[in-house]
Amino acid sequence: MENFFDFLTHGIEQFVAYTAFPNMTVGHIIMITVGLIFIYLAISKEYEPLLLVPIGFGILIGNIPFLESAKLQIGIYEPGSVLNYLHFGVMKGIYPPLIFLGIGAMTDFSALLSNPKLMLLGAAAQVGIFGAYILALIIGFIPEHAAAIAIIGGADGPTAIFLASKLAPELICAIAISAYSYMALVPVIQPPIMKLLTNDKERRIRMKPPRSVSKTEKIMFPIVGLILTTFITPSALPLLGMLFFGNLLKESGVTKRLADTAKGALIDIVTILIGLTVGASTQATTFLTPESIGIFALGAASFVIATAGGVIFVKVMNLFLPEGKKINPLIGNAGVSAVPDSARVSQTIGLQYDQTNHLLMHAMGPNVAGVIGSAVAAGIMLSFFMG
Amino acid sequence: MENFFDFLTHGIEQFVAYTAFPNMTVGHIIMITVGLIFIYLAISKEYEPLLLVPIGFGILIGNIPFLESAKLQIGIYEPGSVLNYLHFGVMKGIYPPLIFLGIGAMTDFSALLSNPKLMLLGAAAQVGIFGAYILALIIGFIPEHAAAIAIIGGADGPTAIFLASKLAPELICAIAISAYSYMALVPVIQPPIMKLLTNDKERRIRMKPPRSVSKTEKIMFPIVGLILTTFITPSALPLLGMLFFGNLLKESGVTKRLADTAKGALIDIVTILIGLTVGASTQATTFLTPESIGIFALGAASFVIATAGGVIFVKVMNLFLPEGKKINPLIGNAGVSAVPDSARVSQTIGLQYDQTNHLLMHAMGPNVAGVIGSAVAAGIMLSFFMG
Amino acid sequence: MENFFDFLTHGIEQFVAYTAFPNMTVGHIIMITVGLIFIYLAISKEYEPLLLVPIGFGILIGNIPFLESAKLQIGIYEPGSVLNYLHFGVMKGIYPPLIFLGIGAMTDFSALLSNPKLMLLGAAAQVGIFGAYILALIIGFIPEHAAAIAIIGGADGPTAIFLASKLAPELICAIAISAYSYMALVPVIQPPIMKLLTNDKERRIRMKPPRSVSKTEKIMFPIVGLILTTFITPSALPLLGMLFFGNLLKESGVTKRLADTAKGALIDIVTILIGLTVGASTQATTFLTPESIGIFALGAASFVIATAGGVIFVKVMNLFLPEGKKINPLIGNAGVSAVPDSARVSQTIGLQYDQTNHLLMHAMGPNVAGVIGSAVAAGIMLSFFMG
Amino acid sequence: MFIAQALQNASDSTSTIVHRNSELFMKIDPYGIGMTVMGYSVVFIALLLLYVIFYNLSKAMTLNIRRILRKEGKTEEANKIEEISGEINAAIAYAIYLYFNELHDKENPIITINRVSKAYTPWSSKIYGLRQYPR
Amino acid sequence: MFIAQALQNASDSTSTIVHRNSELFMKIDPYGIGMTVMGYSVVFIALLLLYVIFYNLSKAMTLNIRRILRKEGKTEEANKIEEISGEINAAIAYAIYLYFNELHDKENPIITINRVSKAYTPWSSKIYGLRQYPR
Amino acid sequence: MFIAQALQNASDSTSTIVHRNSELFMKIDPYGIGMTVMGYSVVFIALLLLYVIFYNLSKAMTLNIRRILRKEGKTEEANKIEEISGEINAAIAYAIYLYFNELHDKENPIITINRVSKAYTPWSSKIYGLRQYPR
Ligand code: NA
Ligand code: NA
Ligand code: NA
Repeated sequence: MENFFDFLTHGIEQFVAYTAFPNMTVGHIIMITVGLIFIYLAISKEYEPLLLVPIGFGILIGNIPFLESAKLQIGIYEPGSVLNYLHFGVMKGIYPPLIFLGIGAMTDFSALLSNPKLMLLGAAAQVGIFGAYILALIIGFIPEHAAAIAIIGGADGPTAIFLASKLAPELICAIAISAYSYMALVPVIQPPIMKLLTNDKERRIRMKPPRSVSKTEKIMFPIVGLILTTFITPSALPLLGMLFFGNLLKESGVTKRLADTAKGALIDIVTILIGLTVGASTQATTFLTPESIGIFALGAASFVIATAGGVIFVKVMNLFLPEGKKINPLIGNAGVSAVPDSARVSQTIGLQYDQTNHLLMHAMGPNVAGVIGSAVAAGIMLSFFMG
Repeated sequence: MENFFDFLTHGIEQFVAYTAFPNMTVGHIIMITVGLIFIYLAISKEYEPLLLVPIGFGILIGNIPFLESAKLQIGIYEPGSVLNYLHFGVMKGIYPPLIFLGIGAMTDFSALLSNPKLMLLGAAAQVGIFGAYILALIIGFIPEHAAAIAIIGGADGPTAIFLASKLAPELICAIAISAYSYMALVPVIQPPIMKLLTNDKERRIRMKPPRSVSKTEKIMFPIVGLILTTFITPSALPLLGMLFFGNLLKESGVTKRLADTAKGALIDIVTILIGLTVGASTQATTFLTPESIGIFALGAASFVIATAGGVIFVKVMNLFLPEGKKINPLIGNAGVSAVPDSARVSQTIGLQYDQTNHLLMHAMGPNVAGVIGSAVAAGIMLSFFMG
Repeated sequence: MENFFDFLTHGIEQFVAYTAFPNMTVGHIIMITVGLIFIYLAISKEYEPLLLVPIGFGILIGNIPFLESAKLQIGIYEPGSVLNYLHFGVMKGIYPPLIFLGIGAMTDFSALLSNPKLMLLGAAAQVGIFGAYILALIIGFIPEHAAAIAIIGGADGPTAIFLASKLAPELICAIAISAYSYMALVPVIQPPIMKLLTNDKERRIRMKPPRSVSKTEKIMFPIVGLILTTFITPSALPLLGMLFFGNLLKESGVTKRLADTAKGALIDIVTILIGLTVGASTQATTFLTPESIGIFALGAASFVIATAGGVIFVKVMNLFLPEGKKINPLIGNAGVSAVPDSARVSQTIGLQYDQTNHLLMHAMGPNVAGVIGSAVAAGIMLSFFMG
Repeated sequence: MFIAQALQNASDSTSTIVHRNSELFMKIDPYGIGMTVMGYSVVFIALLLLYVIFYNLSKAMTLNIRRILRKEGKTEEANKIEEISGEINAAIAYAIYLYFNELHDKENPIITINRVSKAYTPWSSKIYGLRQYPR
Repeated sequence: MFIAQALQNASDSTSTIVHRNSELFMKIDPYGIGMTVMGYSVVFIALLLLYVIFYNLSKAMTLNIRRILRKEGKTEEANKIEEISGEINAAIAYAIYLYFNELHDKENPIITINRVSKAYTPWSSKIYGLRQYPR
Repeated sequence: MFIAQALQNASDSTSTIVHRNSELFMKIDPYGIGMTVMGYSVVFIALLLLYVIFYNLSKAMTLNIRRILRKEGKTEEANKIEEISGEINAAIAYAIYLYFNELHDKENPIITINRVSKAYTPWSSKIYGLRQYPR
């Protein structure tokens, strides 16, 4: 009997010890706040809600304090926990190519095909990646980490996660969060830079409406695109192979149901899992480190450099282009492939200076080219470090 | 040549030896009959068909007799067989949280929010769990098994499978089958108990229609709900985290496509796999044991206790509630969270005594609260045994 | 500084060494051409596009030349690469049963039930399997390889992959490609054989319209079908179990949403993954072998034998059938279960000789029976070799 | 002997077993005649049994259903059970249409039959309710 | 003691831990009374807290919303907040219909409430835009 | 040297390789100038080639298609190939609408172009059949 009350008291002791309260740290509170901010921005400001809601809620889930020593298989870093199993696809870089499959199936490359020279803008914006690489080395990151961080400048969540999983597994989480955060903030980051670097005349440049694109061209693009880009950088195959595969499913016209699933149920499921686990992997005890702060600083820098790079490149091109063929530098930012947000930014800013000048269509070109560009950049870095 | 006829005869011998007939036991016949009954009830009586059809057919698949010694990789317990791979998600408790994600995405907590005190009914009904725990200990189950079995009283398939996978892997199958069977039988089990415990006056109690619930409340519920419940029982995180995540996807209003997939393709796929493998794991040679019978007896008991507990709790509450705010005890059973069946039972019985008294809306509250309640109970037991 | 130029030159050297160009072989060119042909046939001729587009593009992806010694985790045979993870489902024979689940959910067995004797045609056509087995032994394949190759005659991609994964993992790829190629070529292979073996009178035989089939029969078919076929060949359980499970989901009438997902998102996802990885596994360096050529030759032979066997069997049956009940031999080919292509062939050829004689409905019977037939054949071979 | 072997096999890896059996067959069934005879006949037996069962079942069903219908006075439906030329023509028409449009879609057979499958059923008529529910 | 044990547990396999604890309980809580008392009360505490929070939250909300609406002059809407008998009857009607058609579909509860959930929200009204977008 | 290393690498674990290369770069390319020069130029080369190919391809296509159309007497369509202002305006209009409704949905670009993509195609016209088929 005495034994029993022993049990009760001990039980209560134990129960309390297992609740979140005694295990809570300042870090947990900070991260939970961050998670709530993500969710708020996603819902009320609608910044990339499909990414920020899962990530934000994932941050909450990942930062519920618990007695880690008790091996209750709760935490994402505890083998045997559900989150740990679902996180596998992030750690091994399996989810990103599947996301790319879906993106390929929902991306229309017509805008690009109707005016191929816009592809170069997609390349130009990748300067953000290499600029960030140099900065990362300067502030003291070792090269492989610097490379993994720099890719944030590619403005491509999946690409960033994929590269990080190969070069800097310990930084995946911070890199992914940083990449997605800035992608969501594109409408905030880019406008000032674009306005700063352009003059009124340039902002009013009109471009002639894109020409029609034939079905054949659209079918040939994923095929030629795959062979050409991966012949140059085979290490980009996992990403570009899937991207172009998805696009062929869409354009072939005979595999509609596969394309529908790839851009529907499949990408949704992977988005849910990648968002949730990336968010949950921000477990305060492992996430709040000086590195993480450095990574966020570099991420911001890379987006600024990329945007500026894209705009300036257009201005340089215009020096060589004849009147009437000049490009509006306000679409230069679109090489930052936060599809389709950066293209939308071009559209809004453009309208601010000419109510009838619609740049969206033209901006979509560099926008999708940027996806290819950053995948190629990731491929090169991979071959440099893993080769 | 002689050799060849040798081969023929031996071949036929062997072939016959590999057919089901020589390997059939009484157990196989019993289980196949059970499977057929499940399918019949699902199709003609429509008892939870989405669960019973897969489980029933799974029982058939799992009980086709075969020469186990021949390592043909057929059986669910043979490494390398397809069923064995698909069963992994049950053994490791991965499927249940995914089901909860979908349930969260399809559950509307308005009924609960419009009358929060109904949450207590969801707690009351969990007495079935602890009652069954005591009974299980009495009839001689060891504590960890007793706990895994007791959770059947939570009337939640996924929760039961999840807890069993951690505390009593060898009993998962019997526990899951028992849980799902009684969930399907709720319309048969509950009415007599409800009528027995209520008097005519009580059965006619009218409750005022629930008030409207604002979008903000519905968005805040999954967030506050997660933090609050998992701070108290972090070990319920895998289940409650996913449940509330799914619900936020639904209520945020900006992630419709993710919610649609979570409550569509994703939950359907997991339901097919969980039903099939749970059914198939009833392989006669391992399933027909005294334990299984005990588990079924305890399962029935737990449902009876839970229903009674819920009804009685309402009657006690009514002692303290002012006229006009009294609760109709016919919704007490709804804390047994076989959503939405037990709520439907309240509705039918209610109508039997007052053709114009619709209890469905009020019963949905305790119904969904019961899901949370049993997940919390599972969390506590986990921390007690795994801690 | 000198060091730095060193780096640049070396870097360029290295970069070039990693591009596809120095690693390209004649094999790569051949395979890429094959891939392009597959895609062309799929899109312009619409030969089984849902299979040939993924496989064709997979062949391209699998044959982008890269420096294999560099362990860049690109190739499907490199552990850690995404393709390698996705290929797991093929290597372990997990995808085929999932495809069968979907096929079951989209197949209507009414045509078969309304005239059960057509089931025998589904058996007859399986002579292609055993004919190919004999030929394979003659040209020197060892028995287990011969069996895995022979199943191509079953005209069932999933069945072929499943059997190969158990008996000849090293040949899966060639067997799968061969099976799918000939399934796509059914409209080209069968007509001449059918015309050769039938006379004008036979081709004009009219069959009375099939009778209505009751819901009960359709619900009982998957149940009885499962028990009966798997009692005889338990080793066909993984395939037939899933096929009949899917069909019950469809016919039960109470599990519509599960059937919809099984024949929708689920089968689409698996089709994408199986097609892509089977195609990619044709990596020139491992695929272009004498065996592969032998496998393709045998595949063609098996389809010819199967078609002939089906037609001849009908002619034999007709000897015993009374006037008015005779079967049109033009549906004999349909036992080759490339659903629904071979049935369509019966229809076209039939119309060529009698504009008003629609054989499609009758041909669907043997067509679906052929799926069951080849799964049974696969089961027998499995039990022979693995037993 | 085979069985004994099978039992002993239980301890080896799959591939070992497969290969041992394979060598055995190379010796005693070098041309695959045995495999062919047995395999082909088993395939036939399986489908023959299926045929026998459903041939009789459907016979029973049809009578049984017609009796029920007659009882309910649904005579015309009762006769419909026999012939469904109406539906079937529609079905064929549609099948042809699909055929000429070459929709390579395995679901065709379903569509072509759909109306037929709505035939009378002794099971709970609630079933139909479900079929219409919106996804 | 428990904690100490937990820390020491960290080195063992899950099942070992589970079993050790189990044996402990068999000794000190043979009839599960302790487990029942503690477990049941925790379940109540959890849902009780949830109740308290949302009881007060919803009170605050309602007032707050009504104030906003009043400010915007939407008085009738403001009152609607209190009672939704209109919707609710529709909802119930539909619920009954579903009930008698026995659609075993967990989404029912959603449907029954849908219109209600469209109530006024202080969040960005853009949200509604999304809800209609075609999949 | 690099290649030799690569070959030797084959025996090590990925992370080891990565780290060895990393240290090498720290020595010979401490500021990442080399990486930048090479990486950035490769990105440009890749997209430049893509540009060159499709610039010429589309030229060829357009001519080729117009020739075909002219042959078929579809002159107006032939001219349509050049300018699609009609469609494009519609597209933009819709894009704007979407834009102001802030539908964060990656499929937008598809919709905005849809009609355009229905332009004449030399491939089998059957293709269109499929696009309409009901899921
Ligand atoms: Na990019
Ligand atoms: Na419950
Ligand atoms: Na077949």
